[in-house]
Amino acid sequence: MPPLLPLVELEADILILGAGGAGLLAALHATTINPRTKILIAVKGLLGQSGCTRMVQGGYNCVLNPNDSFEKHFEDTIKGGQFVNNQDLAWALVNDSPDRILELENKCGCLFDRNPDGTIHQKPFAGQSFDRTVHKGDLTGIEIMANLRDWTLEQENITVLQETRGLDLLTDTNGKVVGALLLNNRKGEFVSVKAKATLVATGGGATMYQISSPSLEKAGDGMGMAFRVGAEFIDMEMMQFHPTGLLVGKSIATGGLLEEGLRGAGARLFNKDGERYMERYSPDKMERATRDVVSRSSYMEIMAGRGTPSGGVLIDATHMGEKFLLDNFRGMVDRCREYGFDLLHSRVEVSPSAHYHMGGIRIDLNCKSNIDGLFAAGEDSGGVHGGNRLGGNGVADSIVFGARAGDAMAEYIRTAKAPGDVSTQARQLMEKWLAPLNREGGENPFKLRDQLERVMWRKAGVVRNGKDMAEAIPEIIEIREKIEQANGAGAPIYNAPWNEMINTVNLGVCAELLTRSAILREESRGAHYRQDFPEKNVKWLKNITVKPVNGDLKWDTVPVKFTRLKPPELIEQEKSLVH
Amino acid sequence: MATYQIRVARSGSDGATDSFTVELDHRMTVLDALFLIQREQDPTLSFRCSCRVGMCGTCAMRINWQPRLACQTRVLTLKADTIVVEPLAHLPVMKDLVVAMDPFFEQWKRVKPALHPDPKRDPKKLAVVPPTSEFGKQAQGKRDCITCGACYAACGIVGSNEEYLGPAAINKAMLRLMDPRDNAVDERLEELNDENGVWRCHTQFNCVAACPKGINLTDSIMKMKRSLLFPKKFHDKRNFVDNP
Amino acid sequence: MSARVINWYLQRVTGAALLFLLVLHFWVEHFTAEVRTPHGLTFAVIQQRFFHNPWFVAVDISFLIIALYHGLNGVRNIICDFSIVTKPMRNVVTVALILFGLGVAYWGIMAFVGNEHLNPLNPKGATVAAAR
Amino acid sequence: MTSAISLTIRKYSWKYAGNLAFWIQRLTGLGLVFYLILHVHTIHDLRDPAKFDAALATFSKPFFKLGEIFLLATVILHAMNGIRLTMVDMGVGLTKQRQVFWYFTIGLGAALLIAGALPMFIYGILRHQP
Repeated sequence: MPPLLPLVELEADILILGAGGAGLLAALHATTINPRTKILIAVKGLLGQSGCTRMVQGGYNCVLNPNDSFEKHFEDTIKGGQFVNNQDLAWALVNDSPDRILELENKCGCLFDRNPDGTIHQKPFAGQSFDRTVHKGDLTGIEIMANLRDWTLEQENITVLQETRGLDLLTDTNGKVVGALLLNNRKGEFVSVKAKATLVATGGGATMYQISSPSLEKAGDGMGMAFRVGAEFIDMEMMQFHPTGLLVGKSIATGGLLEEGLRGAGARLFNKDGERYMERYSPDKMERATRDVVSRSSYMEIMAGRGTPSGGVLIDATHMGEKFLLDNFRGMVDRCREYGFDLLHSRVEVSPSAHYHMGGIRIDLNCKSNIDGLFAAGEDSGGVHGGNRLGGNGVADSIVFGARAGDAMAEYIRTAKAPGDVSTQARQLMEKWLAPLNREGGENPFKLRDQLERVMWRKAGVVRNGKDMAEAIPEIIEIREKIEQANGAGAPIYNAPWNEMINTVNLGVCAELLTRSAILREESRGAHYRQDFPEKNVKWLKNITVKPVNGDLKWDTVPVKFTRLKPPELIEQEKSLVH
Repeated sequence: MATYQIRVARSGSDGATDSFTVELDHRMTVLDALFLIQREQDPTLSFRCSCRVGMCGTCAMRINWQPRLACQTRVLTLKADTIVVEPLAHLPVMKDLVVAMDPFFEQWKRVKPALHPDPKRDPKKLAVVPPTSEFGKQAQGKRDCITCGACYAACGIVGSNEEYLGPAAINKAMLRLMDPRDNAVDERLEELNDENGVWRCHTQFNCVAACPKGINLTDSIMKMKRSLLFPKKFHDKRNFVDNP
Repeated sequence: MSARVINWYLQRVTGAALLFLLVLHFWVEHFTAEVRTPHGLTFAVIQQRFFHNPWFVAVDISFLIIALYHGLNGVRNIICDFSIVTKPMRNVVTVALILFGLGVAYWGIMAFVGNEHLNPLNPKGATVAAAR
Repeated sequence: MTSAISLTIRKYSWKYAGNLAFWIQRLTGLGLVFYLILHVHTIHDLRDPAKFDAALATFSKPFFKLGEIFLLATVILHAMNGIRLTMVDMGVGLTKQRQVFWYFTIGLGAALLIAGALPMFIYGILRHQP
């Protein structure tokens, strides 16, 4: 007889899964609208100290300067996203972000870096026509999350379950989401929460790759859960790779980022033969080319056998001088030093590193998914960034759409009916998740996760082709089947193998959706690069959407609606038609 | 590659440690050692870690007696073949190296860590804070706190008096008190001026030695002690903001 | 300003004062001409001083009071460092230390005040002084 | 028992300079309070000149002179550390607190102790005439 863990039943108006920027902003906004809203937040790690908003280095893009304009920011975002963004969402991002920065500063107490005269400082960032990135040194995320956390701590209407992860969403007979089943790792108990509205904001699935930059507990949980209740996904093939993830041998720190600004300031990339290979790939822009181009070039060098023995390339910043580096990139110099690299006097090994999932749950302007009662925000949602995300738009996305979700949920719960009983369903799901805890023998979840990461890195990574990806599909499916039989035996509290098993289940979902989407998109656009289709194709100004229907995947391609900006190639095409 | 003996404190019996032998290269950290142990030798080992690059502050633990971030402690720099890894002191152990941060945050909450915006300010305007102003200067390095709890675990006073605010909370209170946008001056001053507030600090500097972010916490505490001689000045702090 | 700030501040001020007084004390009890005799410091020397320069007593008594304040405030700090000393207990400790301090101060002051041997008007005391 | 002691030591991680200074200040402070009370007790004997002189005679014996040197050491440690603490309170030398402790409190304190203790040792102990 397997040991049954206790099931704690809770009730709330709003359930928020994930407490990064999106989750906490949603709580903030819902509380502002009605301070008596009962909000329950489940965090996988410690409140405010886990997730990826915490790890933001660069900054937050917003239009504050009178010489800048929403139109310019919007245009940069759309051009960066290679015109497959949802333009309404992108416009909302651009439009809301200045208000949110005011809110972060004046309501939550963040203090971003200032100019000598005391006004806010905005730094330049790649791919932008104006200096509009608000930042706090190179640790912007800590400032945002620490202050949001402090705000949350003082709210009486908000209950926070720390080290509690979502397992599955609960639905009523109509398929409406009415809460979630959670696992409290701290107490070793299941928690079923009945809620009128549920927000998934747990972050994307970039950790499905061998070399990745996000925090470790991030595992596409929200997408996995939403997939299991039938949510629709968009742009799943779009995975951004950051060109300069630190390569620290076998250390877990591998993939941790060296800031983009380093290349912007003139750092050079070399292969193992000392060749400045960017000359071959992007002779005019060299290392200052966009993230996708540099990542791809580095990856190709490595794959062609011109990488270092441990599979990376070398970044060289020595020519900029000790003083310049210490003045401007102290954080990066220190980070290198922590792992025994000397950025000041020698070359440092870097590699492309999976960074941000542009795709995700398809949402509308109010962050509603296709399923009633289910909201998504932040990296869990897709469509805002299209084919490529600009540096500094990521945290803006989380904050802006977190807030929108908060507003929308506060409105939604006003009319929503109180959900019925969910304990039977919760108990069924609980038994499913309990199985690995009581299993004897079975697969090693750590090994399966490694296997998944390797498959994804080799076959559906920076540079893709149809043949490799077709090969990857059965491997992913095999891993997904095996992981269901994995061994998570041990104590019910802080059980690493059990949690890794759950992570891998969710990552498996993301991986399969990503790979299948990538096979469909027969062109190269933004972060998605196909060796067999290396050109951009005007026919592919479409989004690929997918949703599970009766145990099968229903694929669709939706033409992009150009509500505000048309791509130049389309304008050309129309011109030639007229003539 | 070199062989290290890692002695990890295990919950269960009191003070018991388990010894593991791991092979680590010269770039690897204590966190890597723990991951290797968890993956290959003993999956029941528990520890906390989120970002693994020194930003989240969840992997603080006592490494060879000193509170440190495991992800920032290269084994090579410890200059020892045997590494003793224990949970942070002064905090209840949940399992193995995982401690409950609740006592730390209970104190943190006492100083009202959130901004209590001044209703007289225009919320549509950003505060003007020249980096050369007093707040600007203090905010420079002191905002970097990642609430890892290393200072709390290093402080000798916390060891004998769990009601003491602790260095991190006082540092936070100082930043809020200096903040021109903030209004909760009296409440915070009351907590700081409590018998178990700033007055418990006896400048041991353990917090300064332990802080992985290099924040001079003793300096913050001393500033607060001195400021309490003239607490009125916090009410006048809005003077350097051109935003009525 | 609360009592705690004043206590903290006075602890520093009295510390500085004690430093000065201590040096003075050492000097007059060990190094002045009067005491650099084979007998060293004796009752007679003290009596002489007392009769000729009453400031000696004034300084000695203030030294005593400052030192007691500094010392007992320090003891109170040590006791309050332990959380087992709750708020009501702290008040008891404070009162007890004040009473103890007053007792010691009284004991010390009584060495000079109301001491018949140090009273110039007392023929017995004066005789001893004249005998030296 | 040993584990309890070692746990306590670890808890108060004495190896930091500031922590060592803290314990020095505590212990010397308590010692000086104790001495102060004894001292007041002796002074009170001024009410009985014979008893007072007898006490002073006892205190001029070499053993007590040695004790006096010890007292001097305690006073110097407490005072030098007190000066250091006051500097810390004023925000002076906060970033160099280890150096201030070792060079100022301990170094200069030792020099002062030798300067003060030497005459006491020579006149009070070596050339002591009963």
